[in-house]
Amino acid sequence: MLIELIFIALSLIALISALGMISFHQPINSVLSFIVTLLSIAGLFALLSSSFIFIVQVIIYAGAIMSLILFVIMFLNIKEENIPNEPKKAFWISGSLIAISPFTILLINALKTIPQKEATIINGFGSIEAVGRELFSKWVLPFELISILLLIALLGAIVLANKESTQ
Amino acid sequence: MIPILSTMIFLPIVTTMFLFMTRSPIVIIKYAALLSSLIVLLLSVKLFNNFDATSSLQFVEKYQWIDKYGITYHIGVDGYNLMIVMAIAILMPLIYLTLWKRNEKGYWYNLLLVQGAVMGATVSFDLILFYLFWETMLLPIFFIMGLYGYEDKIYSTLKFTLYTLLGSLLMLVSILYLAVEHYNLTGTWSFLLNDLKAMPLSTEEIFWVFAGFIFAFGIKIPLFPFHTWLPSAYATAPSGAVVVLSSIMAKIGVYAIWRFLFFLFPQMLDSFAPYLLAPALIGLIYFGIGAIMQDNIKRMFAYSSGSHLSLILIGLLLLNPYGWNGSIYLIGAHALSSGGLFLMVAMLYARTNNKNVNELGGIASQAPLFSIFFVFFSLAIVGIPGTSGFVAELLIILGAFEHSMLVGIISATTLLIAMTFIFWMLQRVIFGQTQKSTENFYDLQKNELVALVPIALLILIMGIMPQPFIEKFEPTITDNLKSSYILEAK
Amino acid sequence: MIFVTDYMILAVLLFSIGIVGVVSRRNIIVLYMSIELMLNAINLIFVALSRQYEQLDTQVAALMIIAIAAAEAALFLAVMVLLFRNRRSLDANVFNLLRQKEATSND
Amino acid sequence: MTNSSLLAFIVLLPFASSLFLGILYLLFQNKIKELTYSIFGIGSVLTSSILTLYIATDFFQNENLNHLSYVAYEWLHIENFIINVGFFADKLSIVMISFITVIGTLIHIYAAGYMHKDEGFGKFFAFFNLFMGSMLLLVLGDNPIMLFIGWEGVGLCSYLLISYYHKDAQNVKAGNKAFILNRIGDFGFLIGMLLLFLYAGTNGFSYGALEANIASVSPTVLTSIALLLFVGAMGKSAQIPLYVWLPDAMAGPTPVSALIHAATMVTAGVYMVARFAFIYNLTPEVGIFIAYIGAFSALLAALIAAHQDDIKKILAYSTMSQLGYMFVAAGLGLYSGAIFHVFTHAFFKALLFMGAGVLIVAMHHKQNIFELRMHRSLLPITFVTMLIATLAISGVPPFAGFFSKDAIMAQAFASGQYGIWLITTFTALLTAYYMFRLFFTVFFGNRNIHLHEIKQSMQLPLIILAVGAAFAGFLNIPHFLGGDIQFSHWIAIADRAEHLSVTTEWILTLVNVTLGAVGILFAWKNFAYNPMPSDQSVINVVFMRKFYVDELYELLFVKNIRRLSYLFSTLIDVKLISEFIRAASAGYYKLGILTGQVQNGNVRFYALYMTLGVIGMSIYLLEFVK
Repeated sequence: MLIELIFIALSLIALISALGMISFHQPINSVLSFIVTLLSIAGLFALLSSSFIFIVQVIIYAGAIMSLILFVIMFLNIKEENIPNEPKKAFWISGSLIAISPFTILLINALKTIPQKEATIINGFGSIEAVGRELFSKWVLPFELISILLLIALLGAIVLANKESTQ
Repeated sequence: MIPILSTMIFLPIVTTMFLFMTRSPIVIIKYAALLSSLIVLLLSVKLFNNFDATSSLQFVEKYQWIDKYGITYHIGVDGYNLMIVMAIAILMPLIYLTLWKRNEKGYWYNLLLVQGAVMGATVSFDLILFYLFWETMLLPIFFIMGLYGYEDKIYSTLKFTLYTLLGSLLMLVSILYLAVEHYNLTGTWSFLLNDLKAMPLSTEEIFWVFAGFIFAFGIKIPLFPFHTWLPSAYATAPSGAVVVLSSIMAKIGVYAIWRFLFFLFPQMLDSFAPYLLAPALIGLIYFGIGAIMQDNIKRMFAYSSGSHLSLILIGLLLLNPYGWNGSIYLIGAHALSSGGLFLMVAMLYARTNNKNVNELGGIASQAPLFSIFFVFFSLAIVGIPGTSGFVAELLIILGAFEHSMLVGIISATTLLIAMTFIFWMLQRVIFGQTQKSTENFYDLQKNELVALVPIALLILIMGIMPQPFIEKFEPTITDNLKSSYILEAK
Repeated sequence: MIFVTDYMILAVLLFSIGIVGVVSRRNIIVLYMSIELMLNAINLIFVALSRQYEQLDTQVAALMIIAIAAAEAALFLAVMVLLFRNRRSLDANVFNLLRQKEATSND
Repeated sequence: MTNSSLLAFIVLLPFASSLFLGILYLLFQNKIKELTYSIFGIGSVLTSSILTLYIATDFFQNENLNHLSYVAYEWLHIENFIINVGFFADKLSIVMISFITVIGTLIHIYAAGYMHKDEGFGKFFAFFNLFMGSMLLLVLGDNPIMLFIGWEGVGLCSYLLISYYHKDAQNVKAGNKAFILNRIGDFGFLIGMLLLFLYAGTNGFSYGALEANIASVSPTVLTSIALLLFVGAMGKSAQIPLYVWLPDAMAGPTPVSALIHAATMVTAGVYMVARFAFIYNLTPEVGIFIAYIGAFSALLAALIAAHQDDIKKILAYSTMSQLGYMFVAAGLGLYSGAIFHVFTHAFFKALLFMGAGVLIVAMHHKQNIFELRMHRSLLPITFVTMLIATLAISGVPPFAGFFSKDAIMAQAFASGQYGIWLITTFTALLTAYYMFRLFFTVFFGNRNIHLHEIKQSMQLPLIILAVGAAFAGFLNIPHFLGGDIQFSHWIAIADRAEHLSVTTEWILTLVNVTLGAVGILFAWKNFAYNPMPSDQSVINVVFMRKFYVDELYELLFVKNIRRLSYLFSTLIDVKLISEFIRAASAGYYKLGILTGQVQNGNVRFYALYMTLGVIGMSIYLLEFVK
């Protein structure tokens, strides 16, 4: 019963904060709202008994990436005139929401065909050890490739930043 | 036995490839081009001698090419294309000779390629093979015109290319439709002319397939009113390309109507002929009159060429032996006379840098040899007795009168029309006082003379003794015509 | 009762909101975050699937996506800083260098 | 009978020599002596004429010999259309080629003197021989196609020779005009000929086969064939309305004029009508038409000639006038009379032109008769010979013209065509007037001027021709004068000759002679002493400008064809068809621009398009796929 309550609460928070993220005018508000979304999704991960993903989500996503974005927003010193003026924002958002509904309905209909299974918490499933074993036995090569990708992205970021400084 | 026809097609192409790979200097390219075309000429003479007038298709080479879709390498010569094969083989070496001063490698490569392609298109008996060569012969001309042409070359080249491409795409659609129908009918793929002919199609289907073909051929000829690419293309193109366009390619357009439309839909040609005859008759007069007021000598001959090709087409559409034989003969005759004339126009332009008829003149007193030949070829175009054109025009006009009085009279005006502008042109270009642009006009050089004399002699021989030439193709053509549906229906 | 599919339905809703954000907003930071939201929605589906079939493979995939998101974030921030320095704007409509140029000739 | 292949040689010799001379000229031009050119040029024609006379004697000696024919080779053979390069000579052709070759030879000899020191000497003789060859082919060909080839060849040579002095654009224009008008005639001729083949050629296309088959052709078709063939004759023989080239043809050297006007070319039309007598005998109404055309041409030409000042133009119009007489005869069925007039005319007209040529050379290339005026003792031979020729053309007995012309007018009267008779009789008066106007003006002056040297080769032919002009008429003495019209009997064409009583004939002849004398007296009075050119009154100007026919043709045909050409090539091609295609391509281009707007470079819109696609697919899946 508790799980149900937590699930409903988290999903409501996630949906509302996501809507907030796309609706706020100030980017800083959006970012803060999005952090809430990320955290509630992390909670949902935990409910799905994947503790490692939960930790990674909280630390890397909500923690590292979002704070980086916050930092950059602060750093850029964005003023009101730099923010795009969107007079018809509400119309666009509500219109898009309605327009996208067939897609959503289609997917939900599709999901309903999956066999029902109660989402109880399994101990040990998705623990660091289990995921670690999986990662370093079956998924070694993709893992290494991802690390190279990260390296390349890092270098790319440096090159871009460098270009800017030389101009 | 060497495969004569294949050698005639691929020798120039292989020569080009070899020269291109080895990056030969221009002198070697020139000699190699001349040599290869002379070998082709030699082979063609052998072919003409061995050609048996009584049997139809000869020198056949037939190999499976793409088995899965029944595409066959099938080439051969019969009475219909003999004249064009000979015209190509004779004209190409002479073109090389007169162009001896051009030093652009690309020009020579493309001319060699176009020689192979036109020869291939002329002798193909498989629709896909024909389409392949048909498209291939467009490309070298595109490059020659676009790269080495004169004023406004990009515009004219694009216009020409788009026109012809449009036509040939429609033809491709028609070819594929026929093949698919054949597949549905028999369960095997084939693009052979013999397999696709006389298919049980509905009238409406035939109409559309026919239209696709006629579009391609009509643009190439050109048939009125698909002709507006013609004057600008002729005016722009360098002389080699113009000779190929007018003397060879346009003829292949008419020949293709014969070969493909007549073979594929003998039952329909009879009912479609009047609808094609009308634009051809209009074209005959329209182009002829249009030529009168042209100041640009190349444009003038473009119109003149259009007028004569309309006459060739008329001969074909008359569907009687006189018209057909005259038409085939005119293909050869006009190839020679217009080839000679365009070569001379090129020489004229090389000497004076001027294409405006009004700014030329007095050449007769500066260069008698040049003038004699120029006047001779002009007269050959007009169809003076003693030249090959006269025989052909006589036959076509006779056929036209047999067809009907009206068609006869309109066709006979060809006697008058060509003359009006040719003689006015001669008066302004060759005779009269020397003008600024013709002050330093020098007479024919040795290489030019060597190129022009054979054409002139051939025109004379074909005019004075036509029967030995006509004998070669007359029996098959007359028999074909008689055995076909057309005459039986009458 | 809460079923695993309910998580997935939630994920789909979040994904749709992400799409709406991309399509209807002009602020590039919001655009970026909408894309991240869609990535997260997918992650949620992956993890739910992992729970559904009690296999860990999809969890690893979710991990990879997070790693890619990190790389993306690095690059995005670099690009955004660059763009903002050049144009002093966060408006996505300003950055339209890929648009069709005006016609020059008619032939 | 062994010599029928000689016919081929008669035709081929001039052709071969022409080719040879042409190549020689192109290779060496003036590095060869004129003598070499003359030897080949004259030699070939001389040989031809000797061969001709040799064959002619055969015909004289052998009464039963009606025709010779020789087939060289098959020229064309398609279905029924079997054309041989064959030569055919009956008495008609023999008469024609006799005077063609003989007078042709004389003109060649004359030309060797006239063209002395001309830079194109060799070329001239090449063209000259080609001209002779074409004319001989025209006469000797054994079917209408061969005739047509010669016919066109003659036209072509006239073009080449008229525009011989090609540096002056005017001369080239004259050549063009001659050829174009000839070709208009040929157009009609070709159509007529092909119709003849289609309707009567089933058993072959030689003259004999046609004659045998002609009765099966329906009268309407036959009438149109006869008319169309005559259109060719109008062009070649310079009759109304295609005559305007003839005076302009004087632009060529004088021997050319002599050759065109006397021996060859213009007589081809008359020959053709006589050759197709079997058609014209079946279509007498066309004959009447021809006769009227001839009569009016004769009158018109005489009226114009009486007001011209240029010696060659006067002679040119007199030719046209005499050709009119020939057509009157041919149209009324007196073919032998027409051919006889051709025959006599050849002598005196050649003589007149050559005499004029001598005058022109002697007076340093002046052509106006008032400027040519001199004392007759300066050129005695020319004076005497031209006097004979002038008397002959004026119809003064007993010179050649009298007999031939008188027979024609008698025939007009006898066939009941009094209108034609009146016109021709009046024209006879005019002829005497304008010819003696020329003669008196030129030879009755007092001036003693220094003359250019005249070569012997130019004088000699005059004398020979003068003999012919004086005595040729005796070959065909009419009955009422005690003769037996031997020529007409011998030539054996199917004439429709009408007979008159002897009294009537005497009266008609006396009228003619009297009128001729009146004309001569008029001329004497006005021009023997103190001649004056015509004044500039309106009527005279109209006559001098040839009734403005040239200008009318220019206005009606030339200008309109040029306008039409401009309309076709510039307006329709460029403005209409090309613009239409250009508009199509522009429309295509604009469509491209329009659809290109979608690619606005804004990433959000690309996402939007993608989303729209996804939504569309979703709706499709939800609604239509169950």
